Amino acid sequence: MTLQQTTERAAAEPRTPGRDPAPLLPDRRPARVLGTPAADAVDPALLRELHRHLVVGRRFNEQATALTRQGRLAVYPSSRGQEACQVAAALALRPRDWLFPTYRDTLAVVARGVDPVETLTLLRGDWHTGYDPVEHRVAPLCTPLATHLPHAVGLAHAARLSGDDLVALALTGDGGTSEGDFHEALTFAGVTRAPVVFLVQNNGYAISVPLAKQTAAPTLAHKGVGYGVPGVQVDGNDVVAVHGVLSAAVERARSGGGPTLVEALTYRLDAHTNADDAARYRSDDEVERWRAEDPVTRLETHLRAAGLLDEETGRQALAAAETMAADLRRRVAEEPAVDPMELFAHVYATPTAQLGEQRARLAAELRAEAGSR
Amino acid sequence: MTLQQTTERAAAEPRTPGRDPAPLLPDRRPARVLGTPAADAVDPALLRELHRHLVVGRRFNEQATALTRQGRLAVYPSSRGQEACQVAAALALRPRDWLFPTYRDTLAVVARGVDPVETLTLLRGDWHTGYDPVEHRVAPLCTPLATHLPHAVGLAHAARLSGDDLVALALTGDGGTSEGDFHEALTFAGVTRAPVVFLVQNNGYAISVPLAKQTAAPTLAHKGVGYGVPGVQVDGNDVVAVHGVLSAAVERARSGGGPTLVEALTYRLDAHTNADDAARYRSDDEVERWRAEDPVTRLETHLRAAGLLDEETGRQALAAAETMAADLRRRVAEEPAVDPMELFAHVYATPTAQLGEQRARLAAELRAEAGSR
Amino acid sequence: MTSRGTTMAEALNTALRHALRDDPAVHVMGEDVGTLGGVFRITDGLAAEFGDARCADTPLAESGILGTAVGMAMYGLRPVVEMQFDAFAYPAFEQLVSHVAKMRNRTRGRLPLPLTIRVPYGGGIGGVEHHSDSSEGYYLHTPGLHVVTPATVGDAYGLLRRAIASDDPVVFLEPKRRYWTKEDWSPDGPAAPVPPIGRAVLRRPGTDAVLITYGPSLPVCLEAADAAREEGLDVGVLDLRSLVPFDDETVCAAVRATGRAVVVHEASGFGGAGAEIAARVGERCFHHLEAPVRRVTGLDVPYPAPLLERHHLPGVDRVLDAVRDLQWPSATRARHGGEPYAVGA
Amino acid sequence: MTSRGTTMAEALNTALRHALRDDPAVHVMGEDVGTLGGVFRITDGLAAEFGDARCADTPLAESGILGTAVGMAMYGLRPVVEMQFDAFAYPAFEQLVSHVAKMRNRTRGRLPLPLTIRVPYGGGIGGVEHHSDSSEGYYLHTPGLHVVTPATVGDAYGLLRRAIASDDPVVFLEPKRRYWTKEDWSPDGPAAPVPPIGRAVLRRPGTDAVLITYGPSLPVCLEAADAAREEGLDVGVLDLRSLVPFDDETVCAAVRATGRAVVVHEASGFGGAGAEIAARVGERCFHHLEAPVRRVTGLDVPYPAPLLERHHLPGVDRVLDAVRDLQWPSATRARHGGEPYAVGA
Ligand SMILES: Cc1ncc(C[n+]2csc(CCOP(=O)(O)OP(=O)(O)O)c2C)c(N)n1
Ligand SMILES: Cc1ncc(C[n+]2csc(CCOP(=O)(O)OP(=O)(O)O)c2C)c(N)n1
Ligand SMILES: [Mg+2]
Ligand SMILES: [Mg+2]
Repeated sequence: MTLQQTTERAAAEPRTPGRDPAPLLPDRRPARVLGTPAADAVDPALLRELHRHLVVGRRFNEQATALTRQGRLAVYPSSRGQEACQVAAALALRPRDWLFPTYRDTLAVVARGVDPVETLTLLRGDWHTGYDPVEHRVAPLCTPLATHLPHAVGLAHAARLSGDDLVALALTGDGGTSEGDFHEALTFAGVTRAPVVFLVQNNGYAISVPLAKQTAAPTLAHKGVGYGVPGVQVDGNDVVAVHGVLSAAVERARSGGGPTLVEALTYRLDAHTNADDAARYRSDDEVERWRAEDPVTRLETHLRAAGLLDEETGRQALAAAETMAADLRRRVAEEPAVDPMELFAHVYATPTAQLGEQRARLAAELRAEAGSR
Repeated sequence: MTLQQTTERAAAEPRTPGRDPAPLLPDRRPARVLGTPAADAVDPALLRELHRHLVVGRRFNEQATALTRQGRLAVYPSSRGQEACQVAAALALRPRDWLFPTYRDTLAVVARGVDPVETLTLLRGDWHTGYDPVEHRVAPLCTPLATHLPHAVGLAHAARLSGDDLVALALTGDGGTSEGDFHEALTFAGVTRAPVVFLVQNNGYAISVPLAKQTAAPTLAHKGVGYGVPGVQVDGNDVVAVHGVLSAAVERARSGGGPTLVEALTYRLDAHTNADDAARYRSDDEVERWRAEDPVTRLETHLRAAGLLDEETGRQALAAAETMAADLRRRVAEEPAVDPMELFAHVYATPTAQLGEQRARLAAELRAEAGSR
Repeated sequence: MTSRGTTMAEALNTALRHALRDDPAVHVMGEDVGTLGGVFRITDGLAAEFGDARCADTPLAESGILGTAVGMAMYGLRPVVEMQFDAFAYPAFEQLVSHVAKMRNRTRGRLPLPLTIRVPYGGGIGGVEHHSDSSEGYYLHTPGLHVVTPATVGDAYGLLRRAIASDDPVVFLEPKRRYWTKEDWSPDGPAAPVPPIGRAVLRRPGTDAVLITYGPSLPVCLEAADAAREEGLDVGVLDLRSLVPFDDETVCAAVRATGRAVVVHEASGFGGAGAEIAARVGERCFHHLEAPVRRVTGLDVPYPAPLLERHHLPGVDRVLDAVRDLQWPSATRARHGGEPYAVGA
Repeated sequence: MTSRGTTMAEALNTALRHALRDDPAVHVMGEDVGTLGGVFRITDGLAAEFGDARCADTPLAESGILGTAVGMAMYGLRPVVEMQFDAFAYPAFEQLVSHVAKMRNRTRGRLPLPLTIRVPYGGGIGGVEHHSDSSEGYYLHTPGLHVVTPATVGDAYGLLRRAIASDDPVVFLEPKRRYWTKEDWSPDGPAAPVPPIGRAVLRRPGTDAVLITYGPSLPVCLEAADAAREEGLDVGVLDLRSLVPFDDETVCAAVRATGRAVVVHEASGFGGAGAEIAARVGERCFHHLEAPVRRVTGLDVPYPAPLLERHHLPGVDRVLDAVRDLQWPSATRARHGGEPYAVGA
């Protein structure tokens, strides 16, 4: 007997009548605005703001990478090429919302208003998290992949339970979607209908591993249906589209509409980090093809065509970028202040007696060291 | 701007052209055979074999539960009501295939030909796994939920790499699909296209937690698309349908067609285990509604209508069930033989010196104990 | 132990009820904790009384449960997570080690996590595999976590209240085979309040040696001390109550007073809590020791099937043997002599 | 260390190459191990030479990687899994503890798992958080696993070959900060073959005290021994090479010969490997000890940021201080006296 035969069915009613999957499935093509008639309807002020952030963001990526070459940063996972996602993520949120970034999302954190130097603390090596997560409503840059996604769900859920209408936006890469924590976070989000939005920046690679070795899913946005979470795909190098999709998802979540899974198709133009050798796993050709889709250029092309990018606006954006970069260079050049005694300060609310002993021992060592200098 | 606007798109080509999701999505209704015209086309010999296994299986569940009341088994997670899934899973496989059961799937293991008493070792308490997994090609009954699913993928993948055309069939409950290991197993299966079939016995509850608190997915079969794995839903109390769907999936896997995720809609008529109090979380009404869908009765109704269940056949099936039950009662009544020295035998290929010391110590204790008796 | 009285399960239930009542930030969550009241009924009635948002059934995904609780704690709630059994907390290990234990530290104290993770642990209940692990060794080696385990009904209540009120994450290990032990205790009774987490307590004084233990092994040690008394040895019993913070002061005082110590726990010996205890005692009380610190622990084998577990668990006889082996002056020296070595170590 | 010679990374790469060449059952798998050759290049060139089925890039899911490898081993292959960094093995903890460690035992020896799990571990490379954990304490407390860690280039090759050939699951901990250390070793050289897993080796004899260590701390101990020599103390250095099985014989012989021991490792002290070592030595060598066994370990804090890690890690000075504290007869007694206590313990 074959499967064919068994699919004939008479009065069979499904025993667990499911919801309609259709609204959960992504459209056949990723959402785009730039280069479509919809672009003309977008508020010019928003376009200029996005543009300024893109220009500053690009400069931030370049400056941070340069700082690794000078040994001022230990490592930098650049988001060059992904600036549209970074900027859109930050700008889609209101001040009371929370952002949950990964190690690659320093730019989103900066665009949200966190001091760039504090954002780079992790990569500079003076401490783990440099900024105050509560003040900025930005979770620590997360390194263990996908582990911050359930945090975003929990925070959003807690806020909702408390009658607080904030939204959590959690970022992950394409590789991160394979981790069990992605699955569990989406499962919890679907069940609790927490006000959380997941943005997958699908840059095609997890370090060296291309998407085709990562998953056989039609698209990453298709993963949503398995959790009852709508999946949306967007052109990740079209900053207006990403901003629009995310803003809609964020406001939907805020108004009780539940979570959304957004997949943005993008590309990192730099290597995984400055320590990586991308030539081992991808061709110059491929990089060139994606350079042609540069998110900064694409917005500028539109702005010019629409007559929205006069010389003065362009100059101002570049000037803001240079000011940021100069400030970064200057401040990162200073030796970061570290205090070895801080090692013991934040392990527990009150240090244990054991830590007290260890602290005293280290203090003695440091005194001895100072004395022998 | 709204999401609406952004979905207008001009020449946008998706950057990662995905596969067509349509063939991966389950049909709107679960597959059924009994009560449909397709039932008439099924080989009567197969129907009689399924029937005999169902009758024996039902008896097995009842007998095992009775043994817990007599204190002969420490615990028994009954599959009463789920016998169609259990039997179909075992019979869909060829001898060289592998079965990966959970704690609830003792009956599938017995139906595959493993000695019932050896199958119950875990629940009787003399050791963990009682049967030889390699001889029977049945993995140990797995308790940590979903953790055996990647094992099935790995074994199937290894076989395929070795040019061996066996298939692995892995069983899980509805609750188990929320675990990260489910996600990771399906991800690996999709990418490797390993010859593995996943059967989710959706009995509506994970202990006390109903499916609606477990996931917001339209159906569990919809989870497949997120992994590029086709999802199929089947009426889990229709043994012919489950057998048909599984056989088709198994043979598709064998012939290089890749993995399948099958969701069978069923119900456990007993409590989670004999230690559980199901009245705390479900109504008698609900149980009654499902009793009306009893898989044994449903096949018998069909067989009778089709004139395939004469008195003799029915008698023989019952006799086989009684023989099995009597054998089980008799053998489980014997005190199981345990050897404390075996504690040290299988920790490593060669016991460490430390284990040698501990072994000697225990031997001395046992000698002292024997001496003082 | 009387047939009247309160069980540890009831005391824990009461502690949760009072915590939910006293602080709206407290949220209980886990598998089957709502409608069912938990497989051990520790959360019985809480969902009915406080609603299913305050005592919530979660999907079956431990990493997701703990990760979601982390996010809730980041928002300012005080989640109390139930892991259904010891071994089923392992899927949440990464969340525990890489986030729960480190969040306060990573953020320079700006994101403390007031989280309690309740884990029924240990054996002796005839459970099938994966239902009887003693996992405290993993947790106590993870800086940033407090690791607490009550051994009495009163402590179960008091320490759980302390854990939930703590601004640090606490792994709260409940000795599951003690759940149904009754003691003469009531939450309204005049019992002495339980001191802050981190203090051990001498359950029984003794001048000749001290048994250092915690959680499920306390009754075993008390019984062994009784038996030793019959052999003419006055053996004290120390209940650690918390492994982190560790109460060096009380432990060292007890060891120095007697010069002889045996550490007793169910977990496998190699690299277990007993190793740390013996090592610390060796470091800090070296010149007071009359004999090596002995360990009586579970064997270094995977937790055995029910019919074999009694050979694995430290029982009264093994503790007594270890006491006899503490190199007594020949008058009191017991029958077992020779090179000292530990069962399960 | 010469600028010519072989690095530990190269030796590990050669071991994998030879294992793949000699046994078709061997399969290397993990994140980025194929095309990229691993983030530390330990698998460099293997996919090109043996094909991407024998050296396979996997999806990014550590529990899935290890779980899949378990299934492959059940079929009869010999998977060699790479975990990209120490902390990224935690998602696989449940698979490791509940299956890898137990499968042989659960099945009465019928399903042994010949699996090697390579984990680059430890600090000292200026890594961001979660990239410098010393996780051996979790593994060694899990019966059923072997836990091996090479400290030299020759051992890296020899022990990895032994691990892959073993019918038991081996957690193979690679001291990542030693990856680029060159030594005068070649796979074709006349070097003595590495003995079976489970044997410690005295890297340097010494009559006054012994430093017991492993993996990344070996060079620190050797340097400390040199420095101690200048202070007139003849200190030996013992490299454990494997934590499970533990070589009591060699350890006890070294301790008994000197009466003084210091245990050195990077992991946090509380409940770490050093606790077990100190406890065992205390139990087995009690009457030979002239001073308490001292531990010099990482602090009991989450692994610090790069600019602070030197204060966390056991350095030469701390080891030397501990040696000086070993209650020498007054002639050789060093400046630091007082009640003994351990850094990081
Ligand atoms: C749990 C875990 N496993 C492994 C790693 C090591 N690692 C860091 S980044 C990375 C690739 C991530 O790829 P993706 O999610 O696509 O993000 P991208 O780097 O492309 O932004 C890996 C494997 C990690 N950080 N966490
Ligand atoms: C990792 C893990 N977490 C929790 C448990 C405890 N537990 C045993 S069965 C069960 C419910 C499983 O539900 P489901 O997957 O639907 O299977 P069913 O029992 O209904 O057959 C739970 C929570 C477990 N065995 N493993
Ligand atoms: Mg990526
Ligand atoms: Mg179920």
